[in-house]
Amino acid sequence: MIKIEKSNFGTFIQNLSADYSLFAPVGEGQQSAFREVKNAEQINTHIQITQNSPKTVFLPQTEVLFEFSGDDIQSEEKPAKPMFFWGVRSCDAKSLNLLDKVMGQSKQRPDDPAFQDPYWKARFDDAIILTLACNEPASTCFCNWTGGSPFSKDAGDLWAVETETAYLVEPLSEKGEAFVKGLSGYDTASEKDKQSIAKLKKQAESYLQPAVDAETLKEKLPQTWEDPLWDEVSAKCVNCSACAFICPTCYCFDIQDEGKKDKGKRIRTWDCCMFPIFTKEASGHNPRSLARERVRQRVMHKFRYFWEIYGESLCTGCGRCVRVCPVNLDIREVAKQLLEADSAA
Amino acid sequence: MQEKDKKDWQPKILAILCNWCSYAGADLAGVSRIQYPPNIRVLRVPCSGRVDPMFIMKSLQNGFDGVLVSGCHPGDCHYLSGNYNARRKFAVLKPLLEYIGIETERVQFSWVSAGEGERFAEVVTKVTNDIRKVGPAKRLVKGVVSW
Amino acid sequence: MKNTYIPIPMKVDKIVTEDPEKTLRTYDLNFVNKSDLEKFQYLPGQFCEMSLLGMGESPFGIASSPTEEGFLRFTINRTGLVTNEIHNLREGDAVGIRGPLGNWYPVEDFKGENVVIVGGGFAFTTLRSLLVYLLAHRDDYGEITMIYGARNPDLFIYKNELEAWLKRTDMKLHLTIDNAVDGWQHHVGFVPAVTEELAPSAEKAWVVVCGPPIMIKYTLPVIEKLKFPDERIITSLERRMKCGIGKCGRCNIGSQYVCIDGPVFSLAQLKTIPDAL
Amino acid sequence: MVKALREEVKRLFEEKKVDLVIGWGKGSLPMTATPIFINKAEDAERLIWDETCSNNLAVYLTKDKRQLVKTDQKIGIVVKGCDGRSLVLYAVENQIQRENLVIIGVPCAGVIDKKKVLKHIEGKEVLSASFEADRMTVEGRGFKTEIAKCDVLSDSCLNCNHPNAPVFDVFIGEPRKSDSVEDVYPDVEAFEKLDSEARWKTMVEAYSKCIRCYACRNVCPSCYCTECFVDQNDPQWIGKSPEITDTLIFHLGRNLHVAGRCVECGACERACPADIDLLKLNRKISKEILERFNFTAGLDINEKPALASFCENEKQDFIMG
Repeated sequence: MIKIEKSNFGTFIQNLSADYSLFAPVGEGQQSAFREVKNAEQINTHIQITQNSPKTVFLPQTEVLFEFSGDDIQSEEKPAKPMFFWGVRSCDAKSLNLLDKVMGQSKQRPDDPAFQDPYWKARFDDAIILTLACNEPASTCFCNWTGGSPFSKDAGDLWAVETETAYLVEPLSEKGEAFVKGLSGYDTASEKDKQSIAKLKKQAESYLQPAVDAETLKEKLPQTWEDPLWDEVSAKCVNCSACAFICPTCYCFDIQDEGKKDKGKRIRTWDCCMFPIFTKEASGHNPRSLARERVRQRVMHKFRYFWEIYGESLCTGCGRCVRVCPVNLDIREVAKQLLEADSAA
Repeated sequence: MQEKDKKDWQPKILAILCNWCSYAGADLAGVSRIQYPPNIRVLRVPCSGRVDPMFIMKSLQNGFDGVLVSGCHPGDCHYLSGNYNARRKFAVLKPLLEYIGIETERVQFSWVSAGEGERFAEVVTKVTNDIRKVGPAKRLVKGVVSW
Repeated sequence: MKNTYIPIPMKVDKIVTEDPEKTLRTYDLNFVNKSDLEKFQYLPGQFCEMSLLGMGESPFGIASSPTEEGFLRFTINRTGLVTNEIHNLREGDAVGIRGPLGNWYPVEDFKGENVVIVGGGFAFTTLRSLLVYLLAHRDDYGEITMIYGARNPDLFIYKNELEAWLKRTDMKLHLTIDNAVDGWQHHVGFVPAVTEELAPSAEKAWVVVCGPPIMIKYTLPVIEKLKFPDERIITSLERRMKCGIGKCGRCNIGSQYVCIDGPVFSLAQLKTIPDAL
Repeated sequence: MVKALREEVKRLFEEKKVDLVIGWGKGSLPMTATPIFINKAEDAERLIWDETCSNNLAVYLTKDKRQLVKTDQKIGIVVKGCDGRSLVLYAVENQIQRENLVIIGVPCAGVIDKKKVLKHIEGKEVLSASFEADRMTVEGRGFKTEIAKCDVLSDSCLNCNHPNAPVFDVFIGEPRKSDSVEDVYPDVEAFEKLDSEARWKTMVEAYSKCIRCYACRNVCPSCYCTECFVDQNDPQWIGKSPEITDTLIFHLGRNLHVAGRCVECGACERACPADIDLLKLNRKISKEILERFNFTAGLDINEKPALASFCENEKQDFIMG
């Protein structure tokens, strides 16, 4: 574990931005997001969690799949420089790994590159993610529900803790290993530093609310399918997509053509299961025409369906949707209500 | 845009004309061989009341430098009140577009009757000159947005 | 690596209008590049995203069989933006396809057994692919029975082929229409009723059902009554799709993505998925 | 006040005057109320009424939410001034059956905009908040701040002349005297004074933040079309991506569709996760409509919306002479 003194942070960031496209938390409150930075002054180092997750860089809200002119088709997948993400919270680092399972890989056709998303892979495969331990989880955080924790080392290439005077960094993956090897002139963390990590960790964990067991919820969910409780929990939902667009693991998208027949581009842009037209077929038939069905789909997908395929929850407990929902439809409350529901098997 | 381009630039204007008055007025201007700038493309609609503000905004978005909407004079509407309803819509649309910073010259309204061939030519001339003065559209144009 | 979102260039080789209303047309597409043709390996039941640049993409089941070489066939109903535009295509025009996508009818499992195919309306496309495939490997399979229904005689697709199949002795084709019309010499009645009447044996047999949701809904109970086990009742689902490669999310039902885990499912599978039918 | 509200709702249930009451309950976060739906007298205890009750509940009577409301079901709904105006709009537009509705008015002194509070404390996390007459106190880890309520009131409340529902069946407490604000649109006037380029620049900056989540549309009581124009795809009016011209035209289109129908409740603005001053354009339209047609939406149950009516001899200065 190496130690980057805060007094050296500026130089560290400067050097980093020379070799990588460096992304870090920028901005306050509702405007906060991961954006490309050139120097340390641009970084918001005190932010609990950015409103927009790093997903917005790897799977941007809108991107051009290709441009066409006549029969000629041009596409660009590769970013110019590999990306380095500074200050990703453990929930977000985990969310990138979850997204990679869907976008970068294919459970159903693991060996066929035609089923991997080239744009995602071009960005994600070379990117280095530095997971920054969460010293002060927010009251909306619930990463402990789905197997996460503020100091989790489960995801990311590097792991760092911010102490009063320094950032202590250790590698988590081969990529991280290689990165650390390439650094020179930094001290190794002392015993005292390690003690302070333990102390910070303990304090951070004390901020979290008691966890609800997501695995129990997963087991319970199929029984709730016809439960009138879904009417109750979905009643106030207005079916906007604020929760999904702000979610670090929602990946649904639409593909659209823009321009004219002879010249234009094919783009993809986020879409959301909360919209009735998401599933509406050309015939007019809609398999999920009711708000209740759509809310149920979203909850089921996060807490059940994904688990059936990949063995873990698609919710990382970052709490963004809790904060952003215009009608305060709190996913934590929904989960608790579902668990308490007396649904017939 | 460079000076040179500016000189060659010809405004592209969409003229949305009601079938019963303004379109007939344009027709009269034509058969009477009244000269007016060739910058308009005509879209014939049954009534100025048919004009959805979306038509106007989409035209600007897709690259028209200006839009002229013309219908029957108040009281003359073939459908009795189409142009009165249109007038209320335009009364809101015009200041709204101006408010967001679309040049006031870009979207204009007029009443031209079937007998006013001369007036139609005047209206088109005025709109074309106005838009020439403000230059090519750059705001609200897809792919060209600028400050 | 080739970008999976970029369509394979194709040319429209032949267009056949299937019905007098001209809402159903069949398109034979040729590969522009020979290398693409060689790489394109598929089985009956799979689908493609057909792409018109500037207009968008739509998924269609492949109606040709891999045993018919050199072209791909699609039959397209004019319903929306993209299909409208496809109907404006002429022979020689360029289109793109992405595929083959999805899974296929379990033709390997069918080997040595009887196959019953029940279809309705223009959802007959991949069933044609299946039938042509089975006939091309005729010796590998037992009895082949097909029940195909349409609202009226005009709405059958592939009419010439139907004629030929009716004459064959190594398979049985039963056609049915909803209401009797003059000169009609085949069955009259809805597909479920005709299926019940014909009562194909479930002995050593598989059944493939494909058609409009309402037909499937009423045919499945009939088939279950005939004692076909759920694992041997095969159907193909339709959902709105975009990416076709299990990413974009809209065809998700339960833990399955219709575009990659399907579109072909057995009834046994569907029974484990809430609201699939 | 809250006690009176609960008593009243309890009474309505007991006297079988309602089957369902839509009101606000305590939310899961500080400074946050949440819409609740209660169907029995004892649940009336869950109701609250304070400056956090910012949602416009009228929205639950239309849209997809119609499924909540069964025919012949008697519905009680708790409304502020602006929510009440939405109900007037619904009555005018035949969206509700007035006789099936029990409108429960509450006097409103303005609701707070959480986003303004967060800006006030520079994005720190609020763990608890309490309200007094004209101040609020927010507390979090390592801070406690007092904020003047007028600094964090929703923009829509700042120049509000309609604190009480124009039409109601029951009123809790005393209707609040209107402040009779004369200059209702100072913000619009200030913006109008900027030059065209500055206005455009401001718009582009503001609307570039839009993520097209449609929260504004979906919380808007005046937006209840079964299929919104942005959702139509044949023809497709608006590109689906947050490209700036598509985004602007979506918002302008929506503004125009609610022109003369917008009650300026500010629900759109408070719902916006991207913090865009959405009400700015609505207020410009409302100002035009007030000046030209002397009309304000949602006040008179017998008056058609401004853009659904006309006078033969009205000012047409914007039409070429």
